[in-house]
Amino acid sequence: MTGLQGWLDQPGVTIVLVGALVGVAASLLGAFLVLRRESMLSDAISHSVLIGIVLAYLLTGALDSPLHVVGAALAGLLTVWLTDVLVRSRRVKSDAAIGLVFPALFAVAVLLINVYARDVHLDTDAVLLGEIGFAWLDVVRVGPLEVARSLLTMLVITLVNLAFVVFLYKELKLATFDAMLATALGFRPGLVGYALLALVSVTAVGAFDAVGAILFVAFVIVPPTAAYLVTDRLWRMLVLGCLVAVGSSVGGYALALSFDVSIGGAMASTTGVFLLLALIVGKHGIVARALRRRTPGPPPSILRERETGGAP
Amino acid sequence: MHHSNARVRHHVTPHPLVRVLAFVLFVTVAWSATAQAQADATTQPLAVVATTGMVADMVIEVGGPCVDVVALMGPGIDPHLYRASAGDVDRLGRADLIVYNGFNLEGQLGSVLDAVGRRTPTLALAEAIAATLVSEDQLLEGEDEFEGSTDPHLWGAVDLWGRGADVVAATIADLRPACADDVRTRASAYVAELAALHAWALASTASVPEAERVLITSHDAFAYFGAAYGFDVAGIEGISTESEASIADIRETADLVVEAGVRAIFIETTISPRTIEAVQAAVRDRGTEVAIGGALFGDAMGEAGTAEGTFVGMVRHNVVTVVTALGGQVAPWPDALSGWAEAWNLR
Amino acid sequence: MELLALFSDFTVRTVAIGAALVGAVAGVLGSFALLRQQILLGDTLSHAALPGICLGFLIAGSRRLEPILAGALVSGALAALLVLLLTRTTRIKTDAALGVSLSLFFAFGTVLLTYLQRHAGAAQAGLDAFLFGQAAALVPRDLVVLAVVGGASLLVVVLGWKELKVTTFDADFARSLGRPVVLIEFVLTVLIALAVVIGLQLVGVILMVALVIAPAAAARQWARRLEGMVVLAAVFGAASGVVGALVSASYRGLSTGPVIVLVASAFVVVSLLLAPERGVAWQLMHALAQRRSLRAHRVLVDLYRLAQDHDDLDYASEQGMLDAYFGGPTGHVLRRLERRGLVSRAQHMPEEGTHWILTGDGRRQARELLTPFGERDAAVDGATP
Amino acid sequence: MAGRALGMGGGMEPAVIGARQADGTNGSHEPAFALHVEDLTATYSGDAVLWDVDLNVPPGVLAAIVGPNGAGKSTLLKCVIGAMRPAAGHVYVFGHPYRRQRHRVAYVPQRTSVDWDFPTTALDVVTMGLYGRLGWFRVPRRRETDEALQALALVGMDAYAERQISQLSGGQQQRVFLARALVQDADLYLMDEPFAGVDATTERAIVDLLKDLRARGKTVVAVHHDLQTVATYFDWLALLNVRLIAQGPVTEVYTPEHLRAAYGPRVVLLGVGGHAPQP
Repeated sequence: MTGLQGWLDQPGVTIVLVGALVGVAASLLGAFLVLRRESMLSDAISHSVLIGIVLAYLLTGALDSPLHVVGAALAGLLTVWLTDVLVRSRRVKSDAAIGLVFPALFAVAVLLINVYARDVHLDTDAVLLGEIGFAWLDVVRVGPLEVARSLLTMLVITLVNLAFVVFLYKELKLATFDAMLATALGFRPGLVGYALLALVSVTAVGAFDAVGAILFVAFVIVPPTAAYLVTDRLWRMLVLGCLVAVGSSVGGYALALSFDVSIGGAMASTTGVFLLLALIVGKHGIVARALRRRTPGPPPSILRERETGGAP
Repeated sequence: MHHSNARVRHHVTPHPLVRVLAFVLFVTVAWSATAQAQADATTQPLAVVATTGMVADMVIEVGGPCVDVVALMGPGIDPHLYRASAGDVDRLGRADLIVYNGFNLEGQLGSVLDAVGRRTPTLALAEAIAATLVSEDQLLEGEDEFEGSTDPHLWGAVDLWGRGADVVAATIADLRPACADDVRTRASAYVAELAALHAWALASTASVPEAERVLITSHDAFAYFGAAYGFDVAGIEGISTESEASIADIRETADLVVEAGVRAIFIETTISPRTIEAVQAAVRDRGTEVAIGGALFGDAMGEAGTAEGTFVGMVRHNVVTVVTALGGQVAPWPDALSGWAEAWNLR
Repeated sequence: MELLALFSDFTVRTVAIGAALVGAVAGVLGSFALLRQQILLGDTLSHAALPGICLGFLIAGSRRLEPILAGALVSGALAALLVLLLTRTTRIKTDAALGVSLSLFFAFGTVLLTYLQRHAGAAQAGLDAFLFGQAAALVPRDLVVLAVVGGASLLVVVLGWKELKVTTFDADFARSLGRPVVLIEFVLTVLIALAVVIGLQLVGVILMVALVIAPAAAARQWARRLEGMVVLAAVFGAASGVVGALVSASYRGLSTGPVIVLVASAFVVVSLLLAPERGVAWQLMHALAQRRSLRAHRVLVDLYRLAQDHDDLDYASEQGMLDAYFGGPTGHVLRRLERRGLVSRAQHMPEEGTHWILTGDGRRQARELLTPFGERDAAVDGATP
Repeated sequence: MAGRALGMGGGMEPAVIGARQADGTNGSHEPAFALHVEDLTATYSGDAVLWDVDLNVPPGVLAAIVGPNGAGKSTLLKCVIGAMRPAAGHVYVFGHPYRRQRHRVAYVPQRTSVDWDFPTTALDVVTMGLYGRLGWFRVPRRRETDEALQALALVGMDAYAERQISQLSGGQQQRVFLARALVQDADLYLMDEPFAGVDATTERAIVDLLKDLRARGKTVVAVHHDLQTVATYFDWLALLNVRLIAQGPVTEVYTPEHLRAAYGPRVVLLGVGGHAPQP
């Protein structure tokens, strides 16, 4: 036990673990967002949860309460729902709907801070930029151990996301690939989609303390995108995405130390390094594609004769 | 103590690859390293991480050779908006003592530090000073309607700030009993210096004509300064710089400048000068002129290695700038601080 | 009245004019982005400005506006290029490419910010103001920059109007006409980046996104032609700027940027509700009317078919039976049809309930409904004795 | 079997009236219609895309739904499977609401409606057909994989089982979709444009497959856009243009008058009217 505590007392260990958990939790869900072409919803959600946090603060008067998570998750769902309403009205396209909803919610949140909490430490920067470097300072006691609060939060969120993806793997895959068939077979693709985005909102809240909104977006989108260039299997895309996230956390921390810069920023930037790698070595990357274009493709396959069926 | 900046640690940056390998090593041998660090802890100087330059300066002056001080928020860094770098985090992790200002000056870091204390001893200097005060009236409240927000810019009143020396001395003595006598001597010497500085500031500011005693800056960082030296103060932004200035803020400030016939307004080194320039333009439109009196050190001190990089030099700069711009006469520099002035080649 | 009085104030006027300039330019360029379904490019460009701001500062060594704006413009253009590269040469879709570009550029920007914080000393102070907006701090000198940059981009739009229009509507067609589509797309992207960059210091990153999208989306609801849409978007954008500035000036503590965005969003909401044909209110009424006439038509047809089944065109159907046949209450529909003279009540024995008969008009209309394309007249009539 | 089919949707026959009063079972144990659509009206933001459509497809036929672009053909299928809520009307599959008959229906969406870059294999796509049988949470196992492989073999695609789906040609992708429907072993197959964008060989293979399904007593309802082939591929036809123009055996419905009613007077047709199409 003292050995484990000794580990956890190292700031670097906690920081890398928190970063890795944020990355895994985010990229597990991100894989489906990328495949559903809803990547930018993560950006919208990560901004508009500010209003949930502000309202929770105004209701409770506390800067740190469980209501914040609830408020933020609800704000995330509100964003998704409003976007959905706009799209279904068929007056605006989905991308414009996203761009209309989250700045408005964000503006309301900023004005609420302006009017009701001018001198209170409830800043937009903290939400947008976060600070993983301080994660290890804030500890809670769990049995015999003292663990960083965000490590604990992110562990729970990661496990929930993992359970969601594992137990609903088949449903998520079908709803993402062919929502029409999912409907026909009685799976509720809309419901599955909302559950996915609710978890994205919760993960966003959990990730704020650690890396902030924009870097959270990097972890949602970039690792799955890099994996998407490398593999042709969904489960491998999920696993690879997680590996990229973990690698970015470790590598980003090392880079941040060597250049003495923001840890969260370096971690998110490192996901870009992996994407670059995927573009070069991936079988769907730029290099592979250029090579394929130069060498003539295989001749069109000759269809095999059917073995059964058909009228005699 | 006059060459205090020399002790601010310079870290060497090795090749990135070396750092990556070192990191892996660091993780694998993590706990044996902790044990090692604890073994030779008592013989080394106390590793202190201070947040702002003002706090760091106080610890350096009082701690002397007993401490090894690193300041996180260097010159030009707005503590309200500070972002940590990996090196800062590393330094925080290795610190034997963390000294910070408190009262939410450090934004996110402060709120985290408020909650800790198990791992590393912490001292919130401004809050500790506040605790020594007999009268609550000396503390200034934020303009917010929420309870309990205290203006954190305590160092503006040099006499108040001087009370911190004993607090710092007591804290260091607790952690390094061998240093106890040394730091107490240094603390009382520093208190005397600051008392002289305070008297000089009082004398200088007293020369500013009654009608000119209005101090307008980018944000509300000078309330304690104003209370101590008899200025009405107004900042365009609130106590924290986190919310942006509104049009009404600019207009009201401009109206105030015109009404009070203010002849100079001041930018701050940590804040974009645009709001002050906007006030200047608005005043010009109202038919009068207001000068920009210069840049004051509000939330951070000057560059390391310059006189303004010390607390004494920062106060000196602010007082000289304000007094000169508002038509006063700077008092002669006190003898008690002549040693300081010589060290920086100032006469 | 009071708001107008505010306009005589120097600061209010400066900010309002600046906001109007940014709003108008953003509205015009946003219209093209909206129609080309590239609207979130504005989001990406806004965030991608951060590393450019830092690099512009690093290279120039000062906080002067021009190098920083240039840096922001260059990094915005690079981000757009990355999006283009990812979508054109790999199977990555647009949304993911935008997200990748946005988050990576911004992440790199935060890295640069901390680097500057450590290494650039006091000079870097307030660099964030370029990103998070400081509308109230506009001075006349800024207005000149805004007017020159904004005017130049509008001039490009006017001069290249035909090319922009045809590329926006149908890029393939434009290509077939031999237009330099790639160049036009590039110019358009640079112009949007320019609008974003000049707007950043006014309203900040996130809110700049709204200023690109909202006026264009609101204008889209009213206009039928590109010309009208662009002009209207410019008007909406400018109006958002002016109204936002006036409103924020009248209450202490209201930041100008968010108020401008909320005003622009209000334009969208009102447009969505009220615009003719496209408006939600109009659509709801239309749908209601449709549903009502649909119900009426079906009751008519049901009556007609029941009459046919009984080989008696004057057959009186009992209302309860009609309810069952129709699958719901028909009383109010029948009463409405009665008012229009298409059905009439038949007096039967009182305890049996109301009976209804098709009038001559009603029969004609029912037959018309059953024979939408004329060809089946013969068939239907043939079946009628 | 064609004798069971109705005339022209005018709705005069007693059979229709009977169907309207009950739930489409026509009183007997075996339902009269594989697919029975009643008074179906569907709107997109107020504008009707389907208006008061009555469709009665008898069991055991190869039925085509034909009409011009925007005629509401795909919308009709969407309403059947519950992907779109109609403004009015009811749908019955073998005499019951669709929700209770899911296991008897296989649906083949338009090939272009999915993202073929999706990271998955042909075999995996076919296995998706069995998800309905598995229900929530249960995962496909060996048995499902074997069934999927057999279905792939039926369409001559078993050699491509492990191929990523974007590496398949359009025709091959359509075959994978058909295999996915086959593996469901349904009684009613709903297909949205099964012949769109496929090569001639695949088209012939699909036709053979459809006829095989008919021989096994299955019912197929396919949205089709090719007027030239409709009479040779299908034996039952519904002409749709927002309203139902006509429905019944191809021989009766595939007439110049009806086609003109559906497509307008300028439609040019080869071999219509004169000769009876081969079933």
